Parts: sequence; C-alpha cells; structure tokens
Amino acid sequence: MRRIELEYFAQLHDAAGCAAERRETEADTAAALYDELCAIHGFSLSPACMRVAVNAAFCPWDQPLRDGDHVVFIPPVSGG
Amino acid sequence: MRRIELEYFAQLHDAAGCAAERRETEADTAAALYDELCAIHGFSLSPACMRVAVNAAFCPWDQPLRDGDHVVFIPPVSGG
Amino acid sequence: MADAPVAIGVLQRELLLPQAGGFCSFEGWVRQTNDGRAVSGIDYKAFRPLALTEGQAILEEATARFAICAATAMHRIGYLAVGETAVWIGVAAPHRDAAFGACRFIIDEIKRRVPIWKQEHYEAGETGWVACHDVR
Amino acid sequence: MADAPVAIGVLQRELLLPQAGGFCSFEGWVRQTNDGRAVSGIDYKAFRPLALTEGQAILEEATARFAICAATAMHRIGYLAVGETAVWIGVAAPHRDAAFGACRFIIDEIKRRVPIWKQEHYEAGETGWVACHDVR
Repeated sequence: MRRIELEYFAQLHDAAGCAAERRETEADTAAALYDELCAIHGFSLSPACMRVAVNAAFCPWDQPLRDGDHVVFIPPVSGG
Repeated sequence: MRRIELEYFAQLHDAAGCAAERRETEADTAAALYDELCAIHGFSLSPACMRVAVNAAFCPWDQPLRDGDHVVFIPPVSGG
Repeated sequence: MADAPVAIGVLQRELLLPQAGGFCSFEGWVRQTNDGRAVSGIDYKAFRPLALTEGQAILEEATARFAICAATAMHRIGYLAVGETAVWIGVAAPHRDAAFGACRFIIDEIKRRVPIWKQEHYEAGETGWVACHDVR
Repeated sequence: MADAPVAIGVLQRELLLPQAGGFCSFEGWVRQTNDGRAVSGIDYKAFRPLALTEGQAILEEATARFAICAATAMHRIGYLAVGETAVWIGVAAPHRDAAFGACRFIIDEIKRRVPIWKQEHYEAGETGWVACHDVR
C-alpha cells in the first residue's frame, strides 16, 4: 500500500467534492490510480484529454508511484 | 504660368534649404515640376522611390497642376 | 501569478531596455459574453507550483526561439469581473517581427499548457468550467 | 500625432469594451543603436494633414479587414530621446487572432505609407535621415 496526496481542480474538484485528500492505494501507476478514483468519485473526464503531475512536475501516466507522492490530474486547461 | 505652393521634407528640405516656397512655373504636371526643381535645388532622390501629394492628398505624378495647388514630394517614409 | 490587480506599467518598465526598439503586449480581458451567454465574471484557479514552473519554461522557450531582449507574463488568479485584465504578456525586442512572434507564442503556450482553469459565472446564476479553448 | 508624451493608459481605456476579450498593443521605442551607430535621439517630422488622413485610413482598413472592436494609433512628432515611445498602437477584439493581426497590419502600414520621417542624431554629432525601413 502507498499513501498518496491528491489535489483536485476544476471538474475533478466538483466531482470529488473536496480540494485535496490523502489515500492509501494499491495502484502502482498514475493511470491505475485514476481508474481507481473514477470508480470512487465518478470522474467522467477521459485520461486521453488530461495530463498528470507527480510532485508538481508533468510525468507519463505509467510512471510508478511511490509512497508519499503528490498527484494532480490536470483537466483540460483554460487559462489566458 | 501657375503659382504653386511647395513644402519640403527630409532630404528635400535639406537640399532646398527651406521648408516651403512659392514658385511660378510652366510645369503642367507634378512630374514636370519635380524635374524643374531637381535642376534648381539639385534634388538627388529619384521620383521612382517617391510619391507626390497635391492639396494634401496622394495623386498620380501625371496629374495636371492648377494655379494655387499645394504640392509636396514625399521622400521614402520612415515613421514608426 | 497574482491574486490582486497588478500595475502593468511597473512590469512594462522593466522591459524598457536601450537596445529594444519594438514592444508588443497582449492582454486577455474578461468578456461580457461567451458562446452567447451573459457572463458576470470569471473565477480563475491554478495549480500554482506547476503553473509557475510551466510559465517560466514558456518564457525561456520564447527567449530561445525569438530574437528578443526580454519577456514577462502575469496571470491573475481568483474572481475577476467583466473588463478586468486576466493575463498580460509583454515582449521587448530590437525589431517588431520578434516582438510580435514571441508575444503570440507565449499567449498560445499559456493557453495550451499552463494549469489554470476558468469557471465562468453567468448572469443567470449558474457557473461552468470552460472546458476547451477557442483556438483563435 | 502628438508633440509631447501621451498618457497611453488614457488611449487604452477607450478601447476597453465589454465585448473585447483580447487586446494587442505595439510600441516603437527609440533605440540606443541603429546599424551599429550610437544614437542619442530621433527627430520625427511629419507632413501633418496627409499623415492624419492616411493614419485614419489605415485604422479604417484594419477595422474592415479584421474582426476587431476598436483600434487606436498615436505617433509622436519632434525630438525624442532614447527610450521614449515614438509610436503606440492598440487593438481590442473579441479574440486574439484578430487583435494580433490588426495590430501588426497597422504598424506595417504606418511604416509603409504615412508621411513621417525620422532624422537620427548620433552620439558622434552628425545627423542622418533614415531612408529605408528595416522590413522586419
């Protein structure tokens, strides 16, 4: 089990009903973690239109997660 | 004979040694007038790189001149 | 990343370098309508640490790609009313081609990849996340 | 056409229309060097009546060609020191493509056809009419 710090933005924030949470998970990649969270929170955004950041840096979806990692799934951005 | 009001800018101002003058001329077009002034003031700019304005509007070099016209030969511009 | 209005004049003065002959800037303003809906304001949220590093990376890329002297970008976070300036980009360069090119590059990249999200507040009372950009 | 420094903020505020979401501006600054020569300042001369009508025509052409809300241009006349703003163009539009396009069109056309001439004053003491534009 890994302990992961999560922060949620935009539509994911609305769906999760919180801005941040800490979870224990068996998921070993960001992709697996997102699948797990889809089942829990009912996220409807496809990973195909998103990016993922681990410890505040963009990374591949299949990057292995480590205990204590901070993970943010990045919905389509709309700044500017 | 026509009486023409002339204003000079940039290199033409330097060559003529004045900002404006009034001349009596037999020249019947702006092009003919410029040729006449080249001989008088030693203008070295070719009409091919210039435009001409009569009464503060751009016009063709062969536009007939009328008594009292205000003529400005426009050296290559360099604003901005 | 600014939580309150920024004095643009101060940002711009830092770009006033003696070798700069052209200066191009872009501002994004909160518009009154979007897709035909009346907007009362926009709430901007950011994932700040990544937005800052990504913004800095974009400015460095612009400096490498274009012959410019200096570039700055500012993005507001929080609730903005119609007419407020949400984003400001300023680029100083010896010549205007580079100034225009870099300024356009920076705003395009900010919109494409900086983790900032806008939630529009409509006159009718609802809100909505703006999911995808107009690409104009 | 201005004989003294202009408050750019005032010009810009007039373009702040509720339907405008993007604003692009360009400024031309007096540069310290040109063609490797040290410049102390630039004296701008204009054939005023024609410069004004030609400037107005350019703004009208920009409004016809691009989907913009409003555009303004200002050009200083007289002697300007290094670092002063010689020309300012501001364009407000619903979207940034039109704002950038129109702003670039206006500065290009001003440089191409408005009867304004600049005489550079060099640190070495001489002066020179700038005969042809860098086309960048």
